[in-house]
Amino acid sequence: MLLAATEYVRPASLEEALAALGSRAGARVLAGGQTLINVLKHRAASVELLVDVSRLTELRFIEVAPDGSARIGAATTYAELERSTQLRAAAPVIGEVAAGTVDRQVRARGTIGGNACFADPASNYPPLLVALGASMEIAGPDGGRSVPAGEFFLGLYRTALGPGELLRAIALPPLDGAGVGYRSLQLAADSWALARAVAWVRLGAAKPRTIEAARVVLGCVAGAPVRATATEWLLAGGPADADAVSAAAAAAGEGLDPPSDVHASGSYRREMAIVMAKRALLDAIGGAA
Amino acid sequence: MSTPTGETTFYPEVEQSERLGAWSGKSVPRKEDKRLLKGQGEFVDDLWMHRQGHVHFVRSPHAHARIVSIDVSRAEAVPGVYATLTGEEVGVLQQPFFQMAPEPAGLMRDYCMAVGKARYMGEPVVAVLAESAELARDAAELVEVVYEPLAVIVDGIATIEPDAPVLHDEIGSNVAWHGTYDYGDVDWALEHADHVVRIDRLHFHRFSSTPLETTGALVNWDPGTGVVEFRSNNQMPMFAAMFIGPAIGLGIDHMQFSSQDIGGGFGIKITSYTYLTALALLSRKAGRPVKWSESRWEHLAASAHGNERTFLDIEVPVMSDGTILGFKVRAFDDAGAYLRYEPLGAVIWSQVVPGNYRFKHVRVDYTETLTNKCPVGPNRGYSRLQHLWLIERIVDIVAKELGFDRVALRKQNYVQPEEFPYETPNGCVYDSGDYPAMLERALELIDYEGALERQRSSAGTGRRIGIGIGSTLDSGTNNFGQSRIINSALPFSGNGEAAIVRLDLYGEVTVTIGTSPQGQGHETTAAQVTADILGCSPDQVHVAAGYNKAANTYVGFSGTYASQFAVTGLGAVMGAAERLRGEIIKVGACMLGADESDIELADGFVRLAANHEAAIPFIGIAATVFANVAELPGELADSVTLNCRYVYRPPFTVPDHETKRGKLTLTYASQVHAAVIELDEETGQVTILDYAAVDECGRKVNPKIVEGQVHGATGHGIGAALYETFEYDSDGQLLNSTFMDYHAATSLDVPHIRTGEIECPSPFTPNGAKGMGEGGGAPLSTIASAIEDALPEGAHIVYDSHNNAERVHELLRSAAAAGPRGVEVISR
Amino acid sequence: MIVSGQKTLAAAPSELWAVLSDPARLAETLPGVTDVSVRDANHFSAVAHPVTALGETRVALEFEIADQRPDEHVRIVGSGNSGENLVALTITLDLAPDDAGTAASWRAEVLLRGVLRSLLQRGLGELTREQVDAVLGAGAALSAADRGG
Amino acid sequence: MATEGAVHAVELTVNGVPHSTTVPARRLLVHFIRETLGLRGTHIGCDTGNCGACSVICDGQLIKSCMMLAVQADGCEIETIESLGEGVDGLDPIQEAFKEHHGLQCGYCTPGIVLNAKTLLAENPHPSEAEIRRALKGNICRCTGYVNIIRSIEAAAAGAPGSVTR
Repeated sequence: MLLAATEYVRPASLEEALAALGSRAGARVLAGGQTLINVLKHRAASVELLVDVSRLTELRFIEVAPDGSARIGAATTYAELERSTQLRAAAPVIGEVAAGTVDRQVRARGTIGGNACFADPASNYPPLLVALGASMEIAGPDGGRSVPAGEFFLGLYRTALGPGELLRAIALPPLDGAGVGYRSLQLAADSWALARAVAWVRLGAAKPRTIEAARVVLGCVAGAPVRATATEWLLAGGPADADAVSAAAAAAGEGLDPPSDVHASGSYRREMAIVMAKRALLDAIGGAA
Repeated sequence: MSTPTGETTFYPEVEQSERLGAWSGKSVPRKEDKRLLKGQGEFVDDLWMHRQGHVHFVRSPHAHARIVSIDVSRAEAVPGVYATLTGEEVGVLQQPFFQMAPEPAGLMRDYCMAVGKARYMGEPVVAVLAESAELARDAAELVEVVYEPLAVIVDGIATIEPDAPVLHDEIGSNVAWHGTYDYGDVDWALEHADHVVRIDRLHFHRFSSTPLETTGALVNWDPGTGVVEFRSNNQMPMFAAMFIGPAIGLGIDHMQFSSQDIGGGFGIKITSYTYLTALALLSRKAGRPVKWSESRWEHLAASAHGNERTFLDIEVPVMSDGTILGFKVRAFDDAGAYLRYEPLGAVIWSQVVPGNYRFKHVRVDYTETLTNKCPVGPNRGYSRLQHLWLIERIVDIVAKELGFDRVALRKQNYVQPEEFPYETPNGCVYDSGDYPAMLERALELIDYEGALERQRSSAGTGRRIGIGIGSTLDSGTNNFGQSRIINSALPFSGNGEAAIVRLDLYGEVTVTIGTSPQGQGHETTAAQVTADILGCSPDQVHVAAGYNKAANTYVGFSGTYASQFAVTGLGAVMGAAERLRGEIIKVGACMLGADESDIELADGFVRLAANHEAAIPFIGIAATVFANVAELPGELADSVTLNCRYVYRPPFTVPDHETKRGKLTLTYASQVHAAVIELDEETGQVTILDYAAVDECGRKVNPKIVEGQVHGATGHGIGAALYETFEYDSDGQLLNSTFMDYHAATSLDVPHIRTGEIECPSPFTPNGAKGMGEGGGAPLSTIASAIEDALPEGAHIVYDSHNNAERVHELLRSAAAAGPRGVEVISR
Repeated sequence: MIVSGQKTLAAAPSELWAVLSDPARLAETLPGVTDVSVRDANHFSAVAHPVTALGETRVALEFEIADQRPDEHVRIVGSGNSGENLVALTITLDLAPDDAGTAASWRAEVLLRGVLRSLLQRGLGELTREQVDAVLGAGAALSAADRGG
Repeated sequence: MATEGAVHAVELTVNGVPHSTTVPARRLLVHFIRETLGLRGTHIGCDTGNCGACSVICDGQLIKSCMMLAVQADGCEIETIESLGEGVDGLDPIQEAFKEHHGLQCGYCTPGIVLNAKTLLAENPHPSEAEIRRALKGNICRCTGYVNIIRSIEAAAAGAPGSVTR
C-alpha cells in the first residue's frame, strides 16, 4: 500500500517540534507510526507535514520519584516500558500492558503517547490511564498545561490536544498500595479487544477488608473510556468480596450503547464489559495492599 | 430414484515399483530451502522488466451498480501515466470467458473487468498504468466513475426469490446450477427407519486460506512476436490458458507462463486468470511490460473466497442399533458474483458422498446461486469440506439426540478396513484405509479417558470442557470427467501430468515437471524417486524450480492443485525415470560388452552386478551418446535420446451424466482429528487444550513434508472454525477487508498439534501413495463437535462452521432459554 | 448504519428551521467545510474536512434538502466521496417546542462504501453522532446570532 | 498530488553497507529495501503491519519495515535476511535448524520469521515454547501451522539440529 505525497521533518528539540506543528494546519505528530502509517497507507486521512518526535529525548524518558509517582515521556516505546525495572516497582501494570501490546515489532517502535493520542476505543492505554488517575502533560505554542486523563479522551479519535499542541508526558500518581486489575476480552488469543475493563481499588485497613475507593473504567464500549460511576459508587465503603463485586459490576452496563462490528454486537460488548469489570475488580482487590 | 448400474468394478491393480526405498520414504531435507531461507527465492513481486509500468486498479465501492460513465482524462494527463484501460474497452477487446455451466447460467458474459455493471465490492473498473506504483495509485484517484447504485443481494438462498435483483440479465435469474443427486432409496430408508432425525439448518461459512503472498503478475505482450509472457503466481497455468486464450484470441503457442517460487496458493491463486487477461490487454495497449502486485485488501475483497454453503431440511434415517442409513438434504452453494471455476463445486463434493461412512441412501438437492459478493474459487478442501462438515455434524447430532456414544457410533458406521476397495453409492471407489484405527489413535493422542475425567471434574467451575472428533477424506487425483455430470457438453475427462527426466551432456540428471508448486517440496520428492530409480543420490538430481511452459513439459491438466502430486506428478517422474533407466542400461551394456540383465545402476554408475569394478559413471554414458556417438552401433545410437518424457494417466473412464455415477477420484487419503477444548461460560471464548491429527495417505515419499501439510491444513481449519470469516453487510460491503479484521491465525491461536499416522498403501497408484495436503477440513468438524460437547443440556445444536465467542455465548445461553434447538427426532 | 438521537437546543424551532432549511446557512453549520456552492433553494455542494487524531479526511459532498415542513421537519440527503470510498447519508430532523427552546430528534442513515467501511465499522456510528450534534449546536448558535443581531 | 512531495537525504547502513541517498518522505522502508536497494528477501504480505513478512532488524530490534518510513531510518543500522549465513550458500545455524526441521513451506514468511528467531534467541537464548509463540505472534505463517517453526527455533536454541532421516 502506498502513501500519498507528504512532507517530513525531524525536529531536534521540543521547541522545534512545536514550531513545526504550528507551522501549518495539516501538520501531525509522528511518533512510533504503528497506527498513523497504516492510516496513511489506506489514505483514510491525509497529512501535509509529519513531525517526527520519536527521537526527542525530551519526550523519551521514564522517571520514578521516591514517593512512587512516575512520569513517562510520551515517545517512550512499549519495549522501553516493558523493560523498565523502576516502573516495574512503581506501577507494574504499565509494563505488563506494554508487554501484552500487539507484538515485538510493534512494541519496538510504538509509543504510549501515540497509543493515547490516537484514542481508538480499542487502544489499551486510555482506560488504564483514566483508572490510574494519570495526568496528561501537554506542550503547546503558549507553553504547557496538564489535563487529567479523564478529561483528555473526548471521543473516537479525539483528544483534548488543540491545534499545534502535542502530548509531552504522562504523570502517574503513586499507587500507595492500591490494586489494579486490567482485563480484556480479545478476538482470538490476542488481537482486537472486544471489551476491556480496568479497576483501581484501595482497601481500608480494617478487617474484614472493605473497599475504601474504587475506579472502574471500561474500554471498547464508546468513543472514549467510560467511568463506571454507578459501580464505583456501589463498591465504595462496601465489603471487598466476590458477591459485592459481582453485584456492583452488574451496574457497569447501565446506559452503555457500545458499537457493533463484525466481531461483536453492541449488546454482547455491553455484557462482556460487565464480566471484564468483575474480573478486573477481583484482580485489583487481590493485588491491593 | 437411480440405482447402481452393473456390479462393482474397481481399477486394475497397478504393479508398484520395487525400486523405491533407498530415498523414498525418508525425510530428506528440502532442496528448495536454502534459497528460501536466504531470501534468494524468486517471488512474482521480485520480478522486473525493462520499461515496465506499474498497475493500479480502480475498484467499485458498490456491491451492485450500473456504470454510467468513466472519465480517465485527468488521470491520463498526469505526467508519468502511461495508459488506462476501462471496462468499456474490455467489452470490445475481450470475448466473454468460457463458461462451464450449462445454459442459462452458461450464457453469463464474464469479463476481466466490470463491463457496464459492477457486481461485487472491489470489482476492477479501470486499470491505470504509470511509471511507479505510487503514481499509478495517485492517478487512479483522479479517475471519475459515475455509478447508478442497484439493489444488492447477499443472501445465497433469498437470491433465488422472484423479487431478488438479478445480477446477470442474460441469465435471467441468480441460479448458477441446479440438480438432484439421488443414490440408493432415501425415501424407503426414511419410511423404514426406527428414527428420523430432522435438522433445520446448517451453515458452512465463507473464508479463504489467504496465502501470505497476494496475487501478482508481470505481463508482457511482445509487439514483435505477438507472444504474451505471463510471469505470475497463478497455480494452474494450463487451466488459466484455457480461459485467457479464447478470450483475447491467443493460441497456446503465443502464451508463455512461468513462476518460480509461489508464496502459498491453497487454490485461491487458480482463478487469477481474470487479472492476467486485464494485464495482457493493458500491456498490448501501452506497448510495455505491466507489473501488478495486489494489496491485501484487494486480495481479501476481490481475488477469490471459499464456497459458502447452507444445508436445509436435513433428514437422517437411523435404526435403533445405531446404523445410519444415509440422509437427504437441500444444499445452497453461494458462488458470489461470477462463475470462474464454478459450477465445478456443484459436483466435486460428490467425490465423498457418504464421507467416511457406509451410508447407502443419499439424496442431495443441490442449487448453486449468484450473489453480490466476491466470486468463489477452489480453496483447500474445495467443495468436499463443506459436505464432510455436514456429515460429521449429522453423526454428532444423531449420537446426541438418540443417546449413542459418539465414538462407538462412528466406529460402527465407518467403512470397515476389510471392505476396501469400497464402492460408494455413486460409484466412487475408496482405495484403502482404516478409519477405526485412526480414531483410536487420535483419541489416544488426546488422552481421551483423561479428557473425560477433566470434563467431569470441570463441572461448576465456569469452564466447560468439550471433546470433539472429526473424520474426513482428502480425495485426490480427480477425474475431470466429473465435469460432465454438471454439463454433458464439456469436453474434459481423466487426468494426468507430464515429466521429463534426462541425462544431460555431462551426466547430470535433470527433471522437469508440469507442476507449479507453492511450498509442497516437489523439487525434493521428485529427486527422491528419481534417485531411487536411477541408483544415484537426490543431490545428483536437478529438478527445475517452479513452472515454465517453454522449458518444462506439460499436459492440459498441469498445475499444482487438488491433492495429487504424489500420484500424478511423481507418477510421471517415475515413468520418465524408468524409461531413462532403460536407455542408460542399454548404452551401458553395450559399452561394457555385457548383457542388459547383468547390469545394475548404483551410486551414479552403470556397472556389472557381478563385478563392481566394471563401472561407467553417468558422465561416461552421456558423453558417449552426446559427444562420442560414433563409438556406438548405429541402431543403438538411433534408439536412445537420454531425454525421456512420460505422461502419467490414471485409469479413468467417463462418468455417467444421467445417473451422476462414476469413479470421480483415484485416491482417498483420510484424516481423523480429535480435540479437547475449554469454554469460558461467561464469555463464550474457546481455548483449545489438546489437538491431535491422524492422517492416512498411503505410502509417504517424504514423511516430514507430509506432516508439514497436515500441520498446515490443521492450522487453516482451526483458524476458519474460530477466527476467520468473510462477512458482508446487507449493502454488500465486506467487513473483513484487512488482516486487522480478517484474523489470520497466529502462533498464539494454533495450538501444538500432535500428529499420528496409519499407513494403508493405495493399490491403485504406482508408488502406493495417495494425494494429500488439502486435509478435508477436519478441524472445522472437530471444533464444532467439541463446542457442542461442551454445551449444557438443552442447548441449540452447533449450526455454523464458524463459532466466534459471541456465537458460542449465544449457544450457551440457549440452554436456559429452552427454545427450539434446531433439531427434532421422530421415532416409530 | 442507522443512528438517532435527541438534543435540546436553546433556540425556537422556527429559528432553527430557518437555518437548517436554507442551504447557505445549513452549510455554515457543517464542521470545517470549504468550497461551499449553493445551486438553488434546495441544493448545495461542499467539501468537508473532518479532522481527527488520524489526520484530516477530505470528503466532497452534494447536499439536497429533500423535504421540509416549516418549523418542524427537514430531511437532508447528502452523498459524496473520499478517494475510492463513497458516503451516502440521509438525516431527518424533527423539531418540537420545548421550555428550553427546541427538542430536536434526529435520525441519520449512513452508507459507507469502500475499504473505509471495514476500517471505520467500529466508529461510524460515533462519528455520525458527533457530526450531527455539531450541526445542531452550530444551528442553535446561528439562531442565537440572528436574535442578537 | 502527482508530486512525490519533499525529498530527504538519508544515510543508513544496510547489512554493513553504508548508503547515502535521498528518499521521498512517503517512501516506506520496505519499498526502499526492496526497490531502491534491490534486496528482495524482505517481503510484503498484508499492508497493515499484521503479518511481519517485512520484518527487519533496526539497530538491534526487530521491526516491521512496512510500518516505518525510509526517512525514519536515517542514521540506523538495518539488517535484512541477506545478512545471514556465509556467502551465497552458507546457512546460519538458525537457518540450518529451519531446514532440518522443515520449518518452512512456501518460504514467503520465512525471512521475517528467521530474523524474528535470531533477535529472540539473542535476547533469550533458551526460550520456552510459550515464549517462542509469544515472540512469533507478529509473524503470520499460512503454511506450517507454526508447529515446525517452533520446533526449528527450539532446535536452534538447543544448538542441535535433528538427524537428516528419521
